Parts: sequence; structure tokens; C-alpha cells
Amino acid sequence: MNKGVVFWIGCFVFLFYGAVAVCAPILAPYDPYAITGPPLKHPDSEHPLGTNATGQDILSQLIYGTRVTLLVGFCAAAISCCIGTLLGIETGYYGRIFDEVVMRIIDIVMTIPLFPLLLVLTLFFTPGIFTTAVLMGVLGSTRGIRVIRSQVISIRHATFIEGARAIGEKDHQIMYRHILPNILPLVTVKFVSSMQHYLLLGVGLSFLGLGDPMVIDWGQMIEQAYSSGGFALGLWWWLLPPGLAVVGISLALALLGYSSEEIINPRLLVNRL
Amino acid sequence: MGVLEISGLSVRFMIQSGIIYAVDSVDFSMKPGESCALVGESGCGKSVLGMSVMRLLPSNAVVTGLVRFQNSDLTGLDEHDMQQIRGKEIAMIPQNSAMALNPVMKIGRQVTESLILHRGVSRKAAATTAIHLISRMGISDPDHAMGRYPHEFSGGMQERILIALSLACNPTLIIADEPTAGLDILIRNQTIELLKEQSRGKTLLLITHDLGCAHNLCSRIAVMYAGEIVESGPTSDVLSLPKHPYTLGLLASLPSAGFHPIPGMSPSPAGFPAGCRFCARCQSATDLCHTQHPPLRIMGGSRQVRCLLYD
Amino acid sequence: MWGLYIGRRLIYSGIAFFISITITFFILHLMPGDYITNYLLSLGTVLPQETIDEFHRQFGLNLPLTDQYLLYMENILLGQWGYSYQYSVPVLPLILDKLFWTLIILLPATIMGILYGMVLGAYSGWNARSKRDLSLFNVMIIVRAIPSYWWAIMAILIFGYSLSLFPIGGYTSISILYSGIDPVDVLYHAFLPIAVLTLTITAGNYYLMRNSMISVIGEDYITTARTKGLSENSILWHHALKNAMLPVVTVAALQCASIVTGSIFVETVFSWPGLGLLTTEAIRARDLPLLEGIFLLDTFVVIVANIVADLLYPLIDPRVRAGGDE
Amino acid sequence: MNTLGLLQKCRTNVPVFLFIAFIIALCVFSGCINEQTPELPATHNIAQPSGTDVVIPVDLPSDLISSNVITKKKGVPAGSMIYEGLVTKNRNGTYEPALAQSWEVSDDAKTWTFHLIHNATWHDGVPVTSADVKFTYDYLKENNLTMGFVLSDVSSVTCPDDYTAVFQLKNAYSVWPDRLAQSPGIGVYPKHFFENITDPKTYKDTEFIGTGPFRFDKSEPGYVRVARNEEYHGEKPEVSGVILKLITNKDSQVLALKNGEIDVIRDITPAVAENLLQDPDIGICIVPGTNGYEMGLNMNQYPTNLSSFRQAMSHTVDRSTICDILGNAHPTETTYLLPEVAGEYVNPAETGMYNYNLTMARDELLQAGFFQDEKGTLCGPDKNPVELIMPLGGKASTGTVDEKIVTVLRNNWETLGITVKIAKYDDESQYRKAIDKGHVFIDAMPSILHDDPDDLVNFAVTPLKNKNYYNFNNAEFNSLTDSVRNTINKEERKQIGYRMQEILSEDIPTVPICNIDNYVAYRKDRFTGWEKLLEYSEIDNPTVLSSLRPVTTS
Repeated sequence: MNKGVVFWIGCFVFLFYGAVAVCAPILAPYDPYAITGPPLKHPDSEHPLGTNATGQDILSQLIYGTRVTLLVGFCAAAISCCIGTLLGIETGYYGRIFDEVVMRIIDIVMTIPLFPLLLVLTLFFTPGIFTTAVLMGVLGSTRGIRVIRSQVISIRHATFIEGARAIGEKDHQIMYRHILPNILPLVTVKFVSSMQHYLLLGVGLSFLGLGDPMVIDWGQMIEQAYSSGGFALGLWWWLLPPGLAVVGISLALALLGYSSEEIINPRLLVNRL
Repeated sequence: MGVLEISGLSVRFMIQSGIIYAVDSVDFSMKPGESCALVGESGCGKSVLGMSVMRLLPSNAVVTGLVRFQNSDLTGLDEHDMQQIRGKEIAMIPQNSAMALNPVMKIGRQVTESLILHRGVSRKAAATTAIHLISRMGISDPDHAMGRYPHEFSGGMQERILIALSLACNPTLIIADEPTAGLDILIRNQTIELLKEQSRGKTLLLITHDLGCAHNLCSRIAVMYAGEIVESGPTSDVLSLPKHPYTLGLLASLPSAGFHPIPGMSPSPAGFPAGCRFCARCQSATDLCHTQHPPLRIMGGSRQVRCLLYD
Repeated sequence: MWGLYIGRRLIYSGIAFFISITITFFILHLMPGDYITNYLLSLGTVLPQETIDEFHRQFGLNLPLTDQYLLYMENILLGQWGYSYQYSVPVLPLILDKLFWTLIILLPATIMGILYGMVLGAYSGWNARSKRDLSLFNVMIIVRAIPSYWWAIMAILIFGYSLSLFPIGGYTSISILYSGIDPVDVLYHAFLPIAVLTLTITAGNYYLMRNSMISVIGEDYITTARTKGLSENSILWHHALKNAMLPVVTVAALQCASIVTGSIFVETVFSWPGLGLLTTEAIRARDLPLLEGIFLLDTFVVIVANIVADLLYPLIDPRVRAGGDE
Repeated sequence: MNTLGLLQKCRTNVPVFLFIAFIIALCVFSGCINEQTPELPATHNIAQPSGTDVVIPVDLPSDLISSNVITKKKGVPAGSMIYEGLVTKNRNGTYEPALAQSWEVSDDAKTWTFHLIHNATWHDGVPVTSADVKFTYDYLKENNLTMGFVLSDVSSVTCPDDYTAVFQLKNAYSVWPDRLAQSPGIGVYPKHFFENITDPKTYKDTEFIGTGPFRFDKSEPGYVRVARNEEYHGEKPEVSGVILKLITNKDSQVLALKNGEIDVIRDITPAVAENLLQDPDIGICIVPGTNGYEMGLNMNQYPTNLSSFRQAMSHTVDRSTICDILGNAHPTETTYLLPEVAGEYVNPAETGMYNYNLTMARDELLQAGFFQDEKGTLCGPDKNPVELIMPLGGKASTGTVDEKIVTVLRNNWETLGITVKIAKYDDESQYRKAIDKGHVFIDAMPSILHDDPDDLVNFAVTPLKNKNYYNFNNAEFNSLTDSVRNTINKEERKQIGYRMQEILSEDIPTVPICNIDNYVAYRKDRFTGWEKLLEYSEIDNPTVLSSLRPVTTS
């Protein structure tokens, strides 16, 4: 059915971006920082996507931008998933006071408006790739913790767990030998979907001017083009490529996320009556 | 002339990995007022048979054969006409489970729904009928019960309500699908009694794996195995001196008979063996059993058996 | 029982509220940089230290942080939110004014978004795996995959500029100065922002609603309803819909909570100076009282929304009503 | 996987592909549209300002109007259409009378006497007297309003008569009017209005009574309108009023100009300007040298504390490339004053000494004990690789000019084997702290502030401020700044100025890079007379606005 194909499309596109990110130095025609032409040059044979206001090759910037953008999304997602899984399992498994405390803390954190808080904190620890990634990951992990926790609770008393307990396995053995494998599919799906989310958020932050000045990422490219009135004057090659690149990867991750969710959650594949 | 006549009914499910043969060319018929039990272990296709009569099978099910209800072929009807029959002519007592009743809808509404639909009576009239109905089910304080939600009732009570709403329009044929599943012994017996008196005069098709229940409720019994009927006949005869090895096995596996389960598993419905479908688990199987598929043969005393031993 | 439940919720929320505003207070006050230094530096002059000290004295920034905190709490309890540094007007009216403009775009967008999301989601969940469902689903995936700021930029460029069907930004046309405020004109200016926001919100709710509808379809009571001979439509309306909406309600409530700063991107692109822009501006200018005010309001809204959700839920799900808040 | 499924898949995906195609098509299409159609699109649905109001864009909500102008920059001559000061100063360095028609200074440059014009009235009709001047000073001081610091040098103000105000300064200040006129300067406020307002910090003004050529009319969401002041004492504006319109991003501002929603826009890049020129109704005014950019060096940090290193660095600035990229910049060749505006104050001996010459720079580094290791990394005398920390932010980051400059510098320095670290600060004070820890920083000076030797005080350490951004501290230089303040004779000041420039050129606390023209685009189909921008670079400058003439359309 549809699902399989969609999944593979998603995979393919994602891997394509990944490959671009890895082989950036080989693929990029120029050094993205170097000034290789006159400012705002129309696309032509030597600059397939033209140049930006500084005279840097946009294609090269786009290719190198893939690295940072993907990295931010990936790190943030990884962090939030690790926190989510770890705390989720612990709280879900032990329950009682520990669970109560963590949950209450999460409740409180969730009452703080997260996006403004993110902005404030990003400025607090001056903007940088990893600052952004860590902040997004940590602030965003709350929802994940809840999801995993409820999942763990639902299987906590399953017979195979009780069995493991009966033969006297240590709590941590049970958690990471028996429970973890069972929630791993869920975690992977969460990872994919949150990677999409954080990737967009990261681009958004640098679009608001909170990007890392040491690197090139798509958000900053969009911001530059947009804030200097570029597009209004038909300098489309300046704004469109990064924008479409963002849409592309986000779409790929979305397809990946949804189709893999259908795979692990067969309920979504009901047969109509 | 039978109320329900099933002939050559087969149900196949199309799934990604292939085709599932759930019901395989079943012939079966019921006379008016007759109560008949369809027994067999889970997965033998008995519930599917029931559902195929209700025409409530998933979209990936392919049904062939005839299902005649009061001389009209149900398989030919379109969805709308079928809706006219469901609940009105043929009612189903669904398998009891926590979710068989809509958790966010008041009992009253759920019971009156079909009345209003099929009888076209006013809400008020329907309500009074429903209250009467519920009280007949032996639920105390019926008019109060009408305004309550399913989760406020015990499993047994829920089962009674389910029976009530299936009987609401006083249908000709009742299909009861595992009415006693998941009930403790006391409630089970009460439910059986209730069914007995409520279904008096109606045609009852009981689908169950519970021989006791079948024995209490039904005059006739049909044993299903791997999608086909392997033995049928008057309940008392079949249970007292079963002919088919499988029926024997079933009886032997009853706690009262000392709990000797049948060894092995029933074959995968994805592809049945060429010969007798039971021979793999059959002690008295001959080489012939493995090659030749036994037909359903008529025996004396309106009994039918599908076994080569009786050639 | 019921009253007790509400009571506990309220008390608990109150505590959560104070803890979270405490956290935000300290984060904001420990933030590097302060308003007056920036302001005077922006005048391009060498500033004498005493000017800064004087300023700090005036706004009590010279006190130890704990004292400032106590003062802040006291003022909040007295309903005094202080004066904005930038605008030097009381914070509350300022915020409420901006909130009004934000709500103009965000309220319709949220309502429509939730509505459309639920309807479409229910529709395609009910017809799960049918062609219509799948194509709707895929379109929604795409809609959701495109970030709001990109939608906004594209909207401005295509409908605002290239086709010049809509204004490219701002609250109203200049006529407001001569003929006063004209609701139609405001709506005309708000159209694109609302459209973009609606689009993004719809996609989110659609996905939720679809999933929950699909899982409802599998439930036994739907089969039961079918055995009664109910028509597909009445099953959908009377049995499936209400059950499917249960999980969406909570999320919807939380979406209403994000209302306060939910539109930062859209406001930035459409130069719609609502609360979102105010927030970014305040952050950059280190306008502490204003920031505190915004966070306070936002936290408050979030908590209220949560309470509402908690109270709303039992009304639609009798099981919760019985079970209290477990 | 059966054929049914396949069929289904194909059908279901068609709409999706169409959808994607549609989006991409729209994007590209709109791009091309913009590219090919410079003529302004149909503006039928855009309400044009009635009468002859000029519409000016503002970037931030807080720029629209502040409810208590007296505490804010908005209330000072440079930034306000409503309020006036005693004198104003244009970019030719000449003072022009505002509320004061003439003034003289005592020989010790401590006593300044201003003679007010007689026919000036407040917007509510009350005549302006020297009492208002004195009041303003006292009021700011008593309430320690933020803007009070402008008058911090004043010990007292006295009013011999209604039209004479005498400023007594604490210490000599030879260019005192400069202080009153700009950066930010100080306005004069109505006594009769403010004397009974006890709490100006939180007072919400709604009348804005000033003396300027425009009077406050009304403030609506997203707009502020000021109307022509019919009783203005000076030359009355010809435009009926000025409207401030809030448009928070540049792209929309450009679009708005093309649509005719606004009449003028400043700080556009040459590329944008060039494109706008395709529109017959849009004109461009280039205001030369409004911003000077310098490469500041921190003299407290290794290696920038080594004068030899600074010497070398001064030859690594590729001005021509930078100017090519910026498009609207000219190389600055002098030590640090800006030629166009500082005129004769520039020491001719010091021009053209920072020419770009990497080989020269490399040689100087080698002499100074630096060397390049096998990987080409530059190592210092201490054998450690050289790494320069470069904070970005502050004023210079407007329009990301500095980012472009940094890009070029970075490329040059990396060829020398120097690694550059960049950190961005949105926050001015954070940025100032950072440059004190960093090595190199790009700073921008509004050149209008740097037309007099007195402005070299930025490099001095004075009682008023114990350090400067360069951590440059030269005893002789410091004493010279004092004397330049005390001296009134122009020739003497010039000589002192020359000496100061010599000292700077030896120590090199900073390397001048370029000064930048401000491109202003305006709609010539609505107003003429934008030339005044050449004298008062700002588009919201009252003098500029009152000199505009509406185009009479039949």
C-alpha cells in the first residue's frame, strides 16, 4: 500500500540531504565564505544560483548550510529524545514519589511560555549552534517524557516484565533489557517527528536573527535576503533556494515520521467496514 | 421453509501477506423458532460466519455463496436495505466487552436508538418501551438506569443491556456472539437463563466456544473447525455420543471430563492441507485422511459428519 | 467530590503559577545587558556613570536581587505591573492594547483552525485509507511541513505584491488618520495573516483528529451501533465523533494558551505589531518590566487554559467525571 | 502488495504532486514577475494619503511616538519634528539658528550667551522666553531625566532678560553649541506646561507642545500624524503634515515605496536602489559619507597590544574590495577624521598611510618575531598560533555592513594564517564588554559627529570616562584633548588636532576602513526638494521635511 512507498521517498530524500551535508566540501563549487563574484549576480554558468549581497556563491552556501541546519535539528532531537526516554522510563517504572516530583516539575515548566523563554535563553547564552540545539532539546523534552512514561506504565505490569522480576532481575536490567526494546519503536518515531520540529524551529530562530554568526545556515540566508529587501526586487535566487531547501527536508522528515508511525501503530491502518 | 438458509458460503480476507480462508463453503439452515449453536475454538470462523450474515465484514473480505433470510438473498441487498434488516429483522448480541457500549452515551439513548429508527416511534414512547425492556432484563430501578453511563454498570449488567438493545425491535433472528465470554460463572448462568426466556419463540443462532452454554440454550448444534462444519445434529445426541474426532476432543478437553486438551494446533487459515483439516491432530487418522478431503455426509437422526472414518 | 476536585486543581495551579513566574523573574534579571546602558549607548555618546546609577536607583535595580524579587511579588499582588522602560507607560495597558491586535488575527485563526482541523480530520479519519482520505492526508502533511514564516513570506509576495490583492502589512490603511478606524479595512489587512495562521493550525489539529477518529472506528461500540442498523452518518455523528474529539479537546485548550506569543513569526513578516513583536522588541531592548508582564500574562493564560481543559474534559467524558482527576 | 493497492497509490498521489507543483510554480512565478515588472503594480486598493502629507516609514513600534518625549531622544532637535533646540548644525559643520538667533562665548569658553528669537511661540500660542530655557535645564536636573546628561557640563543657566539665556559651564567647552545641537542634543520644553507635572517619567503626554515646524496631530494604531505648524516662527513647511507609518521589515518597506504607500525609505543597498530606479516615479538621493567604519584594536590584549602587530594589521585592510562589495562606500585614507565633513581639520600629512599590502604586512610580522608554521598558521613570538577574537554587534551591525567587512578581513587574515573567531551580540552593553575582552572590532561612527578635533576625545582618557574602547591611553593625547576644548581660536585648534592625529597614526588604536553613503529612495511623483537631505542626512529631520514641496498633479 501507499505507506511503504511514502516511507521510501522520505528515506531517500533525507539520505540525499544527509549525503549533501557530508560531502559539502566536494559538492560545493566555491568556499561559501569566499567572495567569488560581484554582489547579487544573476544565476549563470559559474554561479548556478547567483551570488548574495556579499558576492558569495549561494549554491555553496546552500550546500554548507545543509550541515548546520541538519546538525541543529538532529542534536536537538537526539537530546530531547534521550531525556524523554531516560526520565520517561525511570518515572514510568518507579512511579510513586519520584514520578510525582518529576511530573509536577514538568507541569510547571510547561506553564512557562516556551518560545519566548527559548528566545530569552538563546540570548542569555550567546547564540550558537549547540546552545540552540541544547536549549531546544531540553525545553522540548517535556512532552516526550510524558508520552514515553505513559507507554512504560501501560506495559509495566505485562507478564513478561513480571516474569523478569520474578526471576529476580535488577530494576535496571528490566528497564533497559525488557522495557526499552518495547518502547524503542515509539522513540524512533518521536525522534523523526521532533527532528522535523526542531529543524524548523532552529531555522526560525536564525530567521529572527538569533543564528550563529560563525556558520552559515538556511535561516540566516533567508533572513539576509528578506531583511535587505531582496525578494521585493525580484532577486528570487537569493531567497527561494534556502526556503525551498527547508521545505524539502521538513517534508521528507514529515513523510518519514508519519509512515513509520503507521508501521509501528497498525491501528492507523484499519480496514474500513 | 427455513428462516435462515446459508449455502456454499465462503469468506476470504485479502491481506498484504495473502489470502485468509476464514469460512469455507458452509451450508447451514435454521427453521423458525429453532435455536442453534455454532461451536468451535476461536479462529475457526464461527464469528465471521455470524458477521457475514449481518454483512458487517471488513472491506477486504470477499464473500461468495448464498445467505437467504426469509427468502431474500442478503448477499444481494445494498447497504441501505441491509440497514433496514439489521436490528429490526436480525439482531445481534455482540460479544461482551468493556467497549461494546458507547462510553459517552446514556444507556437510555443507546437502547431507544434502534426503536426510534426502525419503529419510527417518538422518543417518549421509545423510552417507555425501553424501560419496560430493561426491567424485563432484571435490572433494578430501570428508569434511573436509563440516565446512566455504561461504566457505572458491572459486566453482567452491561451484558443484560446489550441483550435488551438487541431485543428492542423484537427481531425474527437473534445472533448471539459469545454472550457469556468474560463473565464469572454465576453471572454466566444468569445470562444464559435470561437469554433462554427472552429468545423463546425466536430463532436464535448462538455462537460460542462454551459447550455448556450451547447445551443449555440450543436444540441443535454445529461444530466448526478450520472454517468448515465438521459435525452437526441435535445437541443432546452430538454431545452424548459425538462422532467426529474433533468433537470428541472438545468434550474430552472440558474440565468436567478431566481436561485433556487436543494436542497440536489448528492449521493456519492461510492455506489448508489437501486432506482432512483435522488429521494432523487426529489419533485415528489414516493415510487416506492426509490426501482426501472428506465431504459432509448425512447420518441417521438428522446428523452430519465430515470424517472418512464413517465411509 | 466534584468541588474538591476543582478546589485541588485551583490551589495546585496557583502554586504552579507562582513558581513559574519566579523562575522567569530570575532568568530575566540575570540576563546580561541592561536597558539604560543600551539606550544611552544608542545615543552615540559617552555616558557619565552617575546617569546609569541614577537610573538603576529609580527602577530599584541597585537593590539585591532577592529584594527586587520580593518587591516584584508584592507589586503583582497589588496588581501593579510597573512601567515599561522603552515606552515609559504602565505595562498592563500596553500589553492589553497589543493583545487586542494580536487577538484580531489569532482568535479567528485559532477557532477556524481547530474547527477545520476537526472537521477535515474527522472526515478523513472516518473514510480512512479511502482515496479522498489519503490525498487529503498527504496535502495536510505538506501544509504542515512548510513553516509558518515561509507561508507568510510567500503569501505577501504572491497575493500582497505580485497580484496586489492584499496589503503587504500593517493594521490598517492610512485612511485611519482621516476617517477613523474602519473594521472592514482592518479585516482586509488581517486577511493574509489570519489565512496563514489558520492554515498552520488546521494542519496540526487535522492530524490529531484523524488519528483519534481512526482508533475510534476500531472500537466495539461502533460495531454494536452497526448491528442496530444505524446509517453510517448517524453512527458518525452520534457515536464516533464525540469519542474521537476527547483527546483533541486538551490539545485545543493548550493551543488557545499559546495564543499570546503564538504568532511571533507571522507578526514579524506581516509587520503586524501585536504581542509577538512586542515580545521580541522587549527582549532585544531588555525592557524587563514589559517582559515580566508578558511572561506573567502568558503563564496566566496557559494555566487558565489548562484548568478550563480539566473542567471541560469531564463534561464530555463521563468516565473522568466519576473517576475524579486520576 | 496487490495491484489494487498499486492503483490506489497512484491515484491518491496525483493531487499531492499537483499541490507541490502548484506551490513551487507560484514561488518561481512570483519571483519572475517581480524580476520583470519594475512598473508599480495596481494600487487601486491602497488608500493614498489625502492632502499633501509625507509618509515616512518607522521600523519599530517604539519609534512611532513615546508618550513622554521629554525623557526621550524623540524630544531632541535631531530626532524631533515637534521640539526644537537653541541651535542646529548641518553636515557642512555650520551652525544654524533655531530658537536662538545668535550667541557669543567668553574667552575662557565657559560662559555662553544665547539670544532668542522674539516671535517664537509654543504650539498652544504661549510665547517662548528664556525662562523656558532655564526651566528645561532645571527640570531635567531636578528630575534627573535620562536626557539630562547632555547638560551635565552646565553649572547654571541665568536669564538676564526674556530673550537672553546664559549657560555657565563647569569647565571650558569650545564647541558647546555642538553639544546642544546634536548627538543627541537637547530640546527646549514649555515651562507653563511642565511646571505643574511632578512625575515626568510616568506622565503620559497627549499634547506634545513644542515650537517646531510641525505640531502633534493624532496617533492611531500603526500611525502618527503631525500637522504643519501655521504659527511657525521660521520658514513654514509647504507639506500639510507628516505621517509616520510603522512597517517593521525592510522588504515590506521597499514594497510599500513601490506601491506608493510611503514616500521615502532610507538605508537601502545600492543593488536595491539600482532596481528601484527602474521605476520612473522613484528617485534616489545619495547622502555622502554619513557613516564612517573603523577597525578598532584592543590595546590591552595580546597580540593587538604589540604596536608592531597593529602596524602590520593596518596594511591588511583591503578597502577597495570592501567598497566594491558595499557598493556605496569610499575608502577612508586618513588617520581618523572623515575628509568630507572634517574639511581642513584633517592633517594632510597623515592621509594614505594605511594602504593595503599583504606582503608588507607579512614582512612586518616576521620582523616582529611572528612566523608561519608548516601548516601556514601564523604563530606569535610565544610560539602559539595567533587567534583574533572579533565581537560583532552594536551600532555597526545595522544593515549588516560590518558582517560584509568582516567577511573580507577574515579572508585576508586567513591568507596570513591568522584564525578569526566571531561572536555576535544583540545587546549593546554586552557587546561593549565583549570588545574589551576581544582583539578587533568594527565600529561605526555617524560621521556628522566627527567633524571637529574635539571629537577625538573618543580616544582619550578623561575624568569623565576612565577608559575608551581601544584601551588607548596616551598622556600627551589626553592633555591635548583638554587644550582643544579650552581653545577657541580655530587655527590653534587645527594645529592641536594635527598633533593628535600624528599620535594616533603612530599608535594605531584603530584603522579607518571606509565611509558609507546613505542611499535614500523617494517618490518624486509626490514631493520634490529632497536635496536638503544632503545637509541633514535623516529623512525625519524637520528641516528636510519642511523644505519639501508637493508635486501639483492636475
